[in-house]
Amino acid sequence: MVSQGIGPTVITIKFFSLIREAVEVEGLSLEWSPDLSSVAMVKAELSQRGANWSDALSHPNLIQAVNHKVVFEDNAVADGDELAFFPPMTGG
Amino acid sequence: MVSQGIGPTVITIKFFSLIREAVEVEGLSLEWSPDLSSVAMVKAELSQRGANWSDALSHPNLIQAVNHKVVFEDNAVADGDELAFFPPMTGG
Amino acid sequence: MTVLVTKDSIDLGNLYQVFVERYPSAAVANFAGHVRDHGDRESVDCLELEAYPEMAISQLTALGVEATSRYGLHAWQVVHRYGELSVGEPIVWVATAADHRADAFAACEFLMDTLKTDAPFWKREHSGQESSWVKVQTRDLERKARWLGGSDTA
Amino acid sequence: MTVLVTKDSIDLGNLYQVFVERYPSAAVANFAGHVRDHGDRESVDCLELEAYPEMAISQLTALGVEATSRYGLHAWQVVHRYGELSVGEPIVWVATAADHRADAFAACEFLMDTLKTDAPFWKREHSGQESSWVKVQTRDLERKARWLGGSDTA
Repeated sequence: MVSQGIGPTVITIKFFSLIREAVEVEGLSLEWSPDLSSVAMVKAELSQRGANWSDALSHPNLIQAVNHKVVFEDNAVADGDELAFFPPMTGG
Repeated sequence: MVSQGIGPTVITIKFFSLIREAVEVEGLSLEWSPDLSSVAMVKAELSQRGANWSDALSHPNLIQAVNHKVVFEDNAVADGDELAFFPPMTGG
Repeated sequence: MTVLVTKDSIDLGNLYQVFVERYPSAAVANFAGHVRDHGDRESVDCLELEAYPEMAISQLTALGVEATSRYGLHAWQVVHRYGELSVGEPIVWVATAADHRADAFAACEFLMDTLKTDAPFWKREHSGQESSWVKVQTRDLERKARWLGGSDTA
Repeated sequence: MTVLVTKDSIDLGNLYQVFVERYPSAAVANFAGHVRDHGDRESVDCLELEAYPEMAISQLTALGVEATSRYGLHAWQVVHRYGELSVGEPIVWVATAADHRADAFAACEFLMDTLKTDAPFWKREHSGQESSWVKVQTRDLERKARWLGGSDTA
């Protein structure tokens, strides 16, 4: 399922802060398919990797971004998109 | 009446902006006496110097200061005080 | 106008000088935020700022465009550090230039209040052997909420 | 903390650098006002700023003390020019340092809004052969009035 290739048939996923620590990886790529056509579907897929993944991705304050914009779970995910999962931001 | 000496028996008076232009002098000193023991009394005395003086000192927005603080006309004036007359400030 | 997201240290005097020379305007406001020696933890030795730099640039640019449209800015600049920062070091610098000071001030506060919760940075405080992620402060959420209604300068 | 009333030109970058190094604080806000190329007159070649320097120092110091008491400042600085100024030159620079940005911003705006009407400076605009004294702006009186009720940061 995990693809090392960076190309038009994959989506890139990044994790930050608490979420990155929980899933123990900074990012990964998935081969895109119609089964991964929304953020919720990507979360469901990733949550099958273990309790640490499902716990992290059901974090009550989880924020999700597609192509650098914060979105809701029902946002579409297309070929080549970059997703990110992280807790509330604390910059400045 | 005008004293050139700077000492404990005089009051110093300064004029700025429009008021300075009207009275055609930057400042002067007066020998202090009980007849000059309020701002109003100093204004009355100065207003006798001519129409340009009485007009300037009855300017509707005239501001008066004693020892670098804005005051009302009934403020006391004592030996050694510094008075100033000017229009509304426009700094910054 | 300009967004810089960087691991390098910031020279505030130089940033300011370049900004005012480049964008001559009647009113120039700016703000610098520095690492505190206390936070969620009683004492903080240093701060680790994790970033999502590509998204940070995109978000900060969007906030600058919004500030420009709300307040008619001539220019604006946001510089944000990430990586390891010592106590006292500048984390963030925001500058705004406008015709009138009310607009320059309001835009500068708008940028600071919104970037705190909308730009992808995460602070981790280190104190001796211990460290923890900084929690979002209610105060910051409240200050951001002030701007959601529109271009009110309150 | 520091008031400077001067005929000399101001080096903003240097002022800022010295201020942040001297008074390390979490939140530092500042504002610079520059000579506009227009004003009461359609075009302005240069500005003449008359001053009552001794009273200006006393008034600006009093405003700084008031800002410190309202907003718990760690430090503040006001620099005000007088004499002949060209278009684009800085007239006034105000900096404030506090623990939190809301206080630093509010104090900086408080100082700017009050010094405009309470510090003894008078602007005269020159345009070609003509010149005239600048009138007090209603906007400035209104902005000052915001602060008369107490420590409201609105």
